[in-house]
Amino acid sequence: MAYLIFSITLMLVYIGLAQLLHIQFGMLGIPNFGIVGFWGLGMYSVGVLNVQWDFSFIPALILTLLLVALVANGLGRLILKLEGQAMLCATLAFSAIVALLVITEKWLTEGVVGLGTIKYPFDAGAMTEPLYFLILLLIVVGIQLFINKLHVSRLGTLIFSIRDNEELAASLGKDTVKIKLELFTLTCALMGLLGALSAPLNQFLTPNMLVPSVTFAVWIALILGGKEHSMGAVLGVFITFGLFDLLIESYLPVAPEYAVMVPNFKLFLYGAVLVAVLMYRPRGVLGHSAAGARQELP
Amino acid sequence: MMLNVNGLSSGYGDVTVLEDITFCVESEIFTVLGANGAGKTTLLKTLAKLLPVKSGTVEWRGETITDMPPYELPSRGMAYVPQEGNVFPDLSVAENLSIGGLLDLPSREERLSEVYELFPRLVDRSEQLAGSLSGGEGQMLAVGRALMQRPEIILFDEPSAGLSPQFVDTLFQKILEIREKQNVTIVLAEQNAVKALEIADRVLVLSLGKIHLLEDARDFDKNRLMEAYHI
Amino acid sequence: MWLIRDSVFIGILQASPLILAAMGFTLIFYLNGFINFAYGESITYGAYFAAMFNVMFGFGFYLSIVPAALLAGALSVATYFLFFQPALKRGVRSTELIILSIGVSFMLRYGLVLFVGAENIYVDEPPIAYFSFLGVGATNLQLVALVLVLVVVFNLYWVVYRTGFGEVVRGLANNKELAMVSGINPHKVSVSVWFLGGVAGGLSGVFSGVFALANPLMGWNLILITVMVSIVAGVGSVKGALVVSIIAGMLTAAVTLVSKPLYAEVILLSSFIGVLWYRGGRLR
Amino acid sequence: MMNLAVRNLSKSYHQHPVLNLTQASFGKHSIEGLIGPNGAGKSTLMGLLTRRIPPTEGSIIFEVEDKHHDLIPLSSHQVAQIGLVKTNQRIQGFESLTIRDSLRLACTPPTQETLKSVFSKEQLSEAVEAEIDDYLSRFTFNEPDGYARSAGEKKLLDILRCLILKPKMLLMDEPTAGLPEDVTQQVMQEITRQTKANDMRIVIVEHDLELIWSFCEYVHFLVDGEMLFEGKPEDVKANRVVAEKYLGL
Repeated sequence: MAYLIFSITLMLVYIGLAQLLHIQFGMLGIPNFGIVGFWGLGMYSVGVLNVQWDFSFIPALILTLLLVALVANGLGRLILKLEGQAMLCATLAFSAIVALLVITEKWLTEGVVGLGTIKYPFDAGAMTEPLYFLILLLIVVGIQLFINKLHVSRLGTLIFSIRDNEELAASLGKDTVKIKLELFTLTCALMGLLGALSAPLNQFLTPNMLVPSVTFAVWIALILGGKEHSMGAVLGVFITFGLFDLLIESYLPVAPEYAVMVPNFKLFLYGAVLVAVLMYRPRGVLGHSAAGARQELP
Repeated sequence: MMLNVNGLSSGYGDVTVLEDITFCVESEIFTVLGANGAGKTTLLKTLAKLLPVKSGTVEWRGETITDMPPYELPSRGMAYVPQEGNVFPDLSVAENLSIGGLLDLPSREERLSEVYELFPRLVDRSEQLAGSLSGGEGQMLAVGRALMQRPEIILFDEPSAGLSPQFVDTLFQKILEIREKQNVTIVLAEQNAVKALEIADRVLVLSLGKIHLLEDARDFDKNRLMEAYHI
Repeated sequence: MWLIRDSVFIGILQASPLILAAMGFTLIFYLNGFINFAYGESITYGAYFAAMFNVMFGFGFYLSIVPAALLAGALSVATYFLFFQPALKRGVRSTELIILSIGVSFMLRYGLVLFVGAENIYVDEPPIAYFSFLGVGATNLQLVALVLVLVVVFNLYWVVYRTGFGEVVRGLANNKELAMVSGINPHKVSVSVWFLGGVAGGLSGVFSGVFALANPLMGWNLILITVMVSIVAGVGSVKGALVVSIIAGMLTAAVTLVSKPLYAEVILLSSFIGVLWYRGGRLR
Repeated sequence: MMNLAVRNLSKSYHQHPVLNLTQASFGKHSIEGLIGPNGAGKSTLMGLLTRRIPPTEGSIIFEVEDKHHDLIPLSSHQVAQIGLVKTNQRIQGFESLTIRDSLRLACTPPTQETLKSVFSKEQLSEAVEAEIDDYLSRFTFNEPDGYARSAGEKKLLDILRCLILKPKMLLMDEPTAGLPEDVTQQVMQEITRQTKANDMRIVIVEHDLELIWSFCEYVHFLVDGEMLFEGKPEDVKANRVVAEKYLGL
């Protein structure tokens, strides 16, 4: 039971990351391949503040949010004007830098030994984990409500116009640079928040949590679910994480000699599904947004 | 009859630029005139197969080339010199000339010396990168590259654009020389109408994507050209 | 002084897989204009193919390099035909193409893991001998690797800059329309370039870790730095890829000698973001 | 009083000059034309004026309603905000916005496009919606609440999107290319009406000279990056240099 709660809570983290990526890539067109960097920065920041410097959870959380927002804003100023491929590489490089620094800066992070133990922000006995699950659920529902509002808001229209043709939007008097930077900072900071909240969930942090597979898992979920649909992120994570990490790895009776292969099989299938979706249904399972019935590309 | 264009329509995406164009080119200098946006470049690009034909047919020496990919044309004797991007900037002059690789080695050398004879300035520049050439030298190289394919017809898209007036004279003299010495058919799209008329055998005037006028250069009346240009 | 000497020597020695990978990668990037992360698997599979011929079929140590490189080239062509050519034909945008290449990369990598397992595979090595030269030491294997890499690099360089085929490749990448009206069939050339790139990647895999072992993640570990070296060098410049990968190798060696090797990577990655920003995001 | 004045404006690509304009000014007449042979630098000049293209050097001053704007330090969205707007030569659009949304986007004020406004109930004012309805009723689109599908519809939408911004000065880069003849006439009548009603100024770049002669009060003639001649249409038309440059003497 405890493991199930841990798994579903982790799934909520992934849903949140995919929702934020939906805003970044699906709506605004920023290919952020540094998700694990922002998430990891948030997680380790809370870990370091909490364990090494004895901050209690809430101040650590607030400082972390500020830190990640600052980093995202700085990175955004450097890269948001770049073309798509360059942004993709730069964000990927950023997340690699975060992972490397976590290993090298042992005085701060304990390096490969690992950092622990991060306690939950409150102690409700046996109810601690379920309560924590509820908090994350609230956050994810909150992000979803925001996305739904955003899709039908005037800001949403502007965001779509920037994705379609930024130069044209600017020629209509829209300050596209400012909007992009604001939204990038906000969504990356929220990725950091999800990271911060993942710290007590994982309790013990090691650098191998910061591998690019985290980024890719989020991407695959979003592309599979439908990058432009407001519910694409949620559905995508249900299919990928829900099916494999929850159902198969935890509950399907797999013979022990094959059990070690399941994660690899999962990653293989992730790749195959991603390829199939991009080749045959580039808009994902849900296709375009129900809110705006957006146009099919030629 | 060499090049036979029948009822041709073409354009970019769903924009139709040319409509119902019919003409044929014999062994001659065939000039295509027209104001900005009349469709000269579109016509040549379509003939070179870089733009798809929307309707109509194109025949070259009795063979239908309407749906042929562009890289099949040089081996059939058709060469094309675009207006912009007509050399490979990161390749040397010599490499630009030899790139097609259509010819076996002995005839390539022979051909190369012919091109160098026509454009002696290219000899000194042969190891230089094409991107570093001046406008006039670049235009010479573009013509030379087309000649390397031993073409029977060359489609020129505004070769005089951006060149100094005295070099335009030289270039048109070279085009006339190619026509007379090597018996190459020339299709010449030009905005520079006066110069082009000096060497043309026949003139096609396009206006807003349609044929405005098609007649012999000797009978040509400049006032009717002004009419097509709306001046 | 010792620092410069050692970094140059170790740098060149250790950069050899990077040099090969960057030269091969840059060719494909140059021609098709998107970052192909699946190129990393050419590297991994090259090493595995070599191990297969060596361990399973008992090929001689050096002999197994040849079929391994050819198979890596064939694999690269296969990915082109199966995935990238159809996508390019449909006009899929470059960002989506990169994501596609990551999917292909996952399939190949974890397909391999499912097939042969995630453990390192060790290769039967010829007896090791140490040589000392101007105060720096190297094994016979390292020296052979260095010579082989030099030979391959020289040949690749020669093909790209001195042959008709190289002209055609550079011409096509320079100006596709003009190349086509010059009689070049882009599809044929693409196949050759993907093959050549794959071969270079395969050899890079063989030389990674100087023949010692094969590991499913080795390609992934090299691909990010390969991409960055190619971009910093100027896309399509095989010359540039050669120079920048040697510099990256020496820098890594120098930082490793005075500090931690991981800092070298941090420095390379940060300077990469800096270079992109400085160029205003133009990759070419 | 309106004046868009250019001094010593130059633009070079790779040391190759495409424009070198000593002096020019637009806006004294309600509809002005800018003509010239291929490669004269007309589109480059338009791009420079709206700050889409950074100039190599020079100054651009926009004087409107007694305000004096130096455009050089501004970015393209700021230029649009002070009322200098350009329609596009190449077909451009927002492929995921409906025709109506595209027009709404143009008239939404920045205050309704903030993060805070996502949660507010504030809508576009009724006057604005009525204006959009008015445009959509007078200019026919296949599906006003669907997407602009044909090239002609996209081009028309591009022009309407600019008109609805109520610019002080509208630059039109080849507005008729790709538009059906009847729509061209309708657009020209609409802008003529608006120049009178809203005191808007128009500068048209066009290679259909017929249209220039019939609608413009004043014509600028640009050749090789320099303003060679300007004047009333009949003077420009009668000028020998103009004919010669077009025919390539």
